[in-house]
Amino acid sequence: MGGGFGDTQPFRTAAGGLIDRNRPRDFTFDGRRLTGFHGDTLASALLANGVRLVGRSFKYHRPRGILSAGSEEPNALVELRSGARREPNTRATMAELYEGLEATSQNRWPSLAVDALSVNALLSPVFAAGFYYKTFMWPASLWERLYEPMIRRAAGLGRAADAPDPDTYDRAHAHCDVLVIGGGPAGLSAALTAGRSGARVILVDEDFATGGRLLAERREIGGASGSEWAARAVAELESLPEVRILTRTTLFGVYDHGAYGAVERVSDHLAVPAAHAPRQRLWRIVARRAVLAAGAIERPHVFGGNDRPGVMLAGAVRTYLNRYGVRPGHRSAVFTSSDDGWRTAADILAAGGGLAAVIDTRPSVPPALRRMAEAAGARVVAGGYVAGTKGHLGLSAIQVVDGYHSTETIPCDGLAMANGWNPVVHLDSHLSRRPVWDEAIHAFVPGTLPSGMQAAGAAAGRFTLADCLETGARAGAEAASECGFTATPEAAAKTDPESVDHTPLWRAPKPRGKAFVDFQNDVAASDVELAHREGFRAVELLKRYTTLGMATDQGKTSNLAGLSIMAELTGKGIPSVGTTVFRPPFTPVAIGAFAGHHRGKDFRATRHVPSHAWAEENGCVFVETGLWLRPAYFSRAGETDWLDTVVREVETVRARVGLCDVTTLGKIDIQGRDVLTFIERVCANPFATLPVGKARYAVLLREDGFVMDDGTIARLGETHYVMTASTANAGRVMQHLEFCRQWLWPELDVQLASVSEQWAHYAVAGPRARDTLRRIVDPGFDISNEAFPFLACAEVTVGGGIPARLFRISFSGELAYELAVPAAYGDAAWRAIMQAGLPYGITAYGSEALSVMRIEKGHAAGPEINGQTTARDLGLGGMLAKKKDYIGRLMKERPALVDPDRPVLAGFRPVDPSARLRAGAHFLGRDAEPSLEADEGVMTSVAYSPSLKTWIGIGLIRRGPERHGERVRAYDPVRGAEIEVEICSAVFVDPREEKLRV
Amino acid sequence: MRYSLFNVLGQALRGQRDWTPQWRDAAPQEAYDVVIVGGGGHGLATAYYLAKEHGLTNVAVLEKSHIGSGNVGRNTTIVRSNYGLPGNIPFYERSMKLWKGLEQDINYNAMVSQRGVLNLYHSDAQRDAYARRGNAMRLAGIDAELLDREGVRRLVPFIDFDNARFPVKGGLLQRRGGTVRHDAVAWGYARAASDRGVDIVQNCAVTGIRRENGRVTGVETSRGFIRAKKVALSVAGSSSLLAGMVDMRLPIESHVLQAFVSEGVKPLIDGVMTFGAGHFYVSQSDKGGLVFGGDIDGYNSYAQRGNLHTIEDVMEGGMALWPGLGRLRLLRHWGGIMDMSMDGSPIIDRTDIGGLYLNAGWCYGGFKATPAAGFCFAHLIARDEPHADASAYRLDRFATGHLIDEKGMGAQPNLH
Amino acid sequence: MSEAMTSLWRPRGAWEGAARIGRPGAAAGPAGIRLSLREGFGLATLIAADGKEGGLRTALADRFGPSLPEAGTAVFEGETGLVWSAPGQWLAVAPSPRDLKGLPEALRGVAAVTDQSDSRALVRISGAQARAMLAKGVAVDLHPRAFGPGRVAVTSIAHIGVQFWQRDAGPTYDLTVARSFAGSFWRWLEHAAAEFGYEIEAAEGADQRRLK
Amino acid sequence: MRIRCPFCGERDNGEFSYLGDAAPRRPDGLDASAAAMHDYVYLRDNPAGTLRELWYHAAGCRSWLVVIRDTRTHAIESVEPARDVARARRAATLTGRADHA
Repeated sequence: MGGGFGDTQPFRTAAGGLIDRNRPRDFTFDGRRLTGFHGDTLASALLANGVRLVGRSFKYHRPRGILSAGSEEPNALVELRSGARREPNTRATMAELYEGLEATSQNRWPSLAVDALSVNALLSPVFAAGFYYKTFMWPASLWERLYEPMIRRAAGLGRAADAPDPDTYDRAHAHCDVLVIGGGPAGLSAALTAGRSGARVILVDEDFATGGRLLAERREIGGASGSEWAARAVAELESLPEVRILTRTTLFGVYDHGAYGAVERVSDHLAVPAAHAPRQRLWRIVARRAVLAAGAIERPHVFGGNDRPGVMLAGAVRTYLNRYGVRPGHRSAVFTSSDDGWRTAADILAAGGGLAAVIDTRPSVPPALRRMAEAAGARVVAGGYVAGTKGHLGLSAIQVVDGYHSTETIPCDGLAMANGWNPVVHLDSHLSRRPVWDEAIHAFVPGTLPSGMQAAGAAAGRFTLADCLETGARAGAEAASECGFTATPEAAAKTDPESVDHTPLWRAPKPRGKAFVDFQNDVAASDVELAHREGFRAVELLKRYTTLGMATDQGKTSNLAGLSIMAELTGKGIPSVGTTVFRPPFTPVAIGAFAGHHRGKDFRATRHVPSHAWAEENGCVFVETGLWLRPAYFSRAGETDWLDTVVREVETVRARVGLCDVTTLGKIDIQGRDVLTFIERVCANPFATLPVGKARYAVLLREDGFVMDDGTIARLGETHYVMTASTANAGRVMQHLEFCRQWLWPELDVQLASVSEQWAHYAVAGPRARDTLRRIVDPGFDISNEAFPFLACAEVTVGGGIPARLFRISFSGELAYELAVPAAYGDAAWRAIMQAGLPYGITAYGSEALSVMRIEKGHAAGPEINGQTTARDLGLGGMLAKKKDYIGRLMKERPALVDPDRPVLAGFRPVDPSARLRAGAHFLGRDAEPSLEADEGVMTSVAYSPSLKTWIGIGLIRRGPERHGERVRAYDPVRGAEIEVEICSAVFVDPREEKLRV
Repeated sequence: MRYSLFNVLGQALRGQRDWTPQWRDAAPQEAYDVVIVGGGGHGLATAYYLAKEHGLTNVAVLEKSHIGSGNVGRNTTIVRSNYGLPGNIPFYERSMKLWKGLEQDINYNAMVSQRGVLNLYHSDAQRDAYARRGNAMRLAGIDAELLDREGVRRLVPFIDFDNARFPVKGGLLQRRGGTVRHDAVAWGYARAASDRGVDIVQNCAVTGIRRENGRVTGVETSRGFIRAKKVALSVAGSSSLLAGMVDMRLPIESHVLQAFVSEGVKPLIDGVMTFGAGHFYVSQSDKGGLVFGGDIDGYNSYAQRGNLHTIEDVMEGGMALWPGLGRLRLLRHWGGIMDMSMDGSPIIDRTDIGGLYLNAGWCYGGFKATPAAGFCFAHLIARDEPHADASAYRLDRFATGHLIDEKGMGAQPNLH
Repeated sequence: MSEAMTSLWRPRGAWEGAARIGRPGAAAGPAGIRLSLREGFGLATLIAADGKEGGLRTALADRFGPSLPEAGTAVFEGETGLVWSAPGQWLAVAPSPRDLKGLPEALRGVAAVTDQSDSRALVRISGAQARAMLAKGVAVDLHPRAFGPGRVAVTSIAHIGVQFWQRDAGPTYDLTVARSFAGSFWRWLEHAAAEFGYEIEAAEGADQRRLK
Repeated sequence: MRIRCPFCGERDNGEFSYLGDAAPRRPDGLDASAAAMHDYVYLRDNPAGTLRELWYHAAGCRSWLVVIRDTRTHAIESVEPARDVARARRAATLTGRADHA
């Protein structure tokens, strides 16, 4: 054990690798203190320390180690960090080592080495694919009580954090001419070629070090080592002003029209993010062209016990040796169907490791390679295969069948599998494209790519380094040229020769023990056989029945193995079996990253009314109304609950005067030559007779005849109107009006401007409203009843020349005005009115009191105008125009909508005056059994009426207006109430509207 | 072979050798009494109930791909009957009752799991709207509970009660709601229908519908012409395309709805929860993945995939409701094609063409309806008159005004 | 009206209660972002009547120069300019609402004029990281090749509608957001600017006392 | 998805709201029949393929747009201001030419 790390890192090579041996990093795994180096992943550091057992599988709880060195890892999943930052199912192969890293194994109890549920492995003959569909059915009542809780507890892998995520997430947009996905030789070549042309280039790479396989192999480019070449390429890219390299960034999804999703792990290599830095950043990239250079993923062999810790992908073995300076074992074997295996053997020997055997499934082995292995004391088996493995919690020997079907056991503590590579075709398939089978390389390669996209290097099935450099450069040049830049690929530098010949072995002919296809989900070759037997032969059915490919790795190392076995069983061939659909994300992405800033209070914007500051200073309780925060009521000292307050506010308005912020209403200025024609077509009631200086209630229908919204329209000038819309519908009404203007009647000369934000809008209501406003409106404007009667409107000034609009409109039923002032003066106007009203006992009132008063007046609002009611239902049928065409005119006349049995608006009072009413109660006849058939309607709005000293309600009930005086039950079982009520007029206060006109 | 613990154990000892295909992969016959187009959950359930309830077994289910390849295998597996309008209530309650005994009925464990469906509310107005709905359910004898904030806290203590933009004030709970293993529904019905003699014909795409004198005579398919006395369309997502073959235009648009699953983790949430102020709902599968979703993307699509805008919107809703989700990872997202109807409710009805029946317009609510849709559609096909529980799902309701618009959004499919 | 009441009529800045003068965010080095809060400006929406764009151009020539800016562009002379907002629609910008007085009369018959001086909050964004910060929120390509001085975008940031235009190559942007959204928009600005460090100042016209 | 607004340039589909098929034409006027109105309001071709549809640039210039898009691939063929399309359509109708819009 050389190198001085023998005590702490027994598998670390003496020298070499891209780790920084001067920067040791302490970390813990299951509480055990270990040391690695800067530049390690958690996986490489664990291997360096001789930790091979890392996790337990999903179903059988089999001991599992580290299979790969990349994002395809199915086995080595850990809980990273702890507490609120705990991250379950984190791939040790992707976790960058940092000082103090804390990792815990998962899905085991009581410990990783002694796991009680590993008994499941013994029961594996029972737990075959789909077994649960066939049992747990009797007795039915036990499913939720016993079987399912048991299954749920056993399932899952890691434990999610149990507290809100303390870190922040960022989102950002980026645009480029050429997006290069992958920072290996092909990606770097593409980026260089495109970047040199002046094109805007973004290179994304999921690794923290750029270079891809160049960092993992002992290769030469133009005389330099691969990693040196990569470092030089990166340096040049960084010097180009229009090139941006995003490392630690996974391009996870391809969306329509050149939109891509990527996630940058800004701070995951740190114990906690730096101050003001996000944990991760979600990039939305828009690219005119994309070069897919995401490389390839190596394929495991399918043989008995192929999941035992110590069995690894051959390419991963080389990564650990060459990049991290870690030997995969003391004495390793290589199981290969390709020349790659021999390269692995050579690298093991070069790193001073022991080589136990090389088993090549191909009958002939080049003599030079055989000599190399045998010289190192290794057994060489040609035309044979590994059938099984031995070992308790890790590999101790392999069982090898040679070309003559005789079996031998070869001791070893590491096994490298080389069964060829699959190009990463995931991303090019996200837009519903299917990859195609390439018989020459025994792999799926990109099929027809979406426009603007091309593949290069191993991702295109071009595996040699020379090909990677060449196809990358060409793809980069083409992409840049298509964006209008002059780019020519330079002749690729010379590389050392290599052979990538391979003949895959899809599964061991006679495996010993369970031969796994999908490691994490414990899907074995025998499960694929069972699926075949039971008719689940389509590849999607195979997946769903066995769960093959549904684990956190989404089958990156297993899909092809599964479908190759199905192909063999059906005799159809791999291309006609086909693949399942590749879906985003390429690797799992934190939910927090997608949400970014939008969580907690920032989930959605909060809109403040102009009087917000005053309200906050004056005990206001606010209520969320859509995005608005509206004053609900203004508590004063001595008031014990909200009802006290609301009653006081209502009584003050009815007796004296009150002030309410109604700015949340939508306000739309409508001008133009054809404005009247436009309004006539949009509104269901007539406007032709509305003179300048007058306002009128307005009803808008949807084209299907139901009420869309109501409001007022005031005529400020000959061709100038202003319309209000309800708070909830303001945006929708504006969109509807634009639709009418631009699409339905483009010939009309109409101009629409939203002035919702320009004007602070205040209701001043109550018998002393005029007295109060006289102290606000500038002298010279006569607002007497004679000069400014009910429904008058005018442009006035306030506060000594500030332009304002005044409307004599009432929602409360009292003498009332709505005053609009420029929003910047909203705060001032509010304070001024409160001061002006002091002598009259003014109160501020909020949406609660507003609602009480509108219910007392029987005005329909949101609960009644809910998209299911017609004007007739709301008692507004009489005001609709008879002699004009307007939106909704025809559809409102459909038979069911004019059925006299439809529930229509009425008022309700409790028979027992002390009884409390609740909205949402249904009406039943006094003696009716509760049933849907007996349902006569529903209470839509209720309030305690200070005027009547009892609860009142309005609602929709069959033939309501014909039934005043009749008693029904307001049935409210979800709140345990049933109240006898009397049907009455919906107008409870001042039915003759005398108060409005004084 | 019957599915039972006994047989499962027996087969464990025999290397699982004796299991046979769960349904016959039939070749199409020349003629059938009934041809059902669409081998999804609804089509297979229809076939099963035609055989079981009406003794009709000369029936074929034609599926253009493999069974269960459409929405039955793409949804978020929720079952519930918490509707508020009389046209819907008895139908979905019929479905709940069929779900309850389904597994014993078809001898297939579809993991019908009634762990509750909770809809959160955030304002008094929303509370009253839920009370209205819950009371309607109670009038029909369906369980519904209106919870206050503390009641919700007891069920889901981990959601954001303190720092929420739209504070949770309570919820409407249907305890009998829950989830069902979606694929197993298709497989289980297929097996049960096949056992009763129904032909399940896969890889058989319908390319035309033949008519004579105003009656259907059969269907043209990729595997030849098949005569049929009755043809029943059950092809949600593609309803307009099939109807187009007989020059019918439907009050339906096809839209994409995305769904999401996280990596598997140990149990976090027991039932189903929907966030009334954001576009987000979530449950956890028996495998441990959080299954969640939100609104449809909002544009017509047959592409079975959506875009980033909706994905972000759904995740924002998730984080706003449940800030502990931040470090959990999204594993996979996909899309299904919804028959979005003009009032948000389905159609189970005859058409103007004799012998042609339509089951369509399920919006994103088709999965929970599977047993009742099959049951009622089979009734309609066999007897030529609507089943009482589905009598409101008429095609002419848009002309008569008998709309079933739960959300009150009107004739705009993407708003339902 | 009494003396006491007149003194109450003071405008309130759109950023009041949301933004405070200071230098928050990452502390190392100079601030990457400068945010200048503007108040007191004049804004008006001008919507051309059908077929009257020519007349509008002529009527505006004296105040705003000879041409109406095309879609996605703005013309400015100092703090006075025209900003394209929608087809046939522009935003007139001036140092003070007073500067826009008389426009409705001047444009009678050719355009509808709507005062919007109070409808929006305006912040001037500059600094070395201004573009990077804005790119976090807007899906519009802000690269100099795609978006330079004189360009305008009507879009949204953090689900909030914004309109912004680039004033110079610095780059400096003027960004407006509806007044009622100012507080929430500011929350996003703080989030986006934090990692760069940022400086907030009150521009001329803003009431300094209320922003501290 | 990216939609190229003729006025604002290419934007994410999140800035737009969707109405649907642009083919149905409102039967204007007092002579319109309930049956025609029913078809306009409720019936759709809903093709799998090219669709002319109405989008509204809600977060941008508030233009209604006619987008020609393939519902199978989402590929967009063209985007035009709805007002221009509507005017052309109206002009075509008024001059008595066949309406191809």
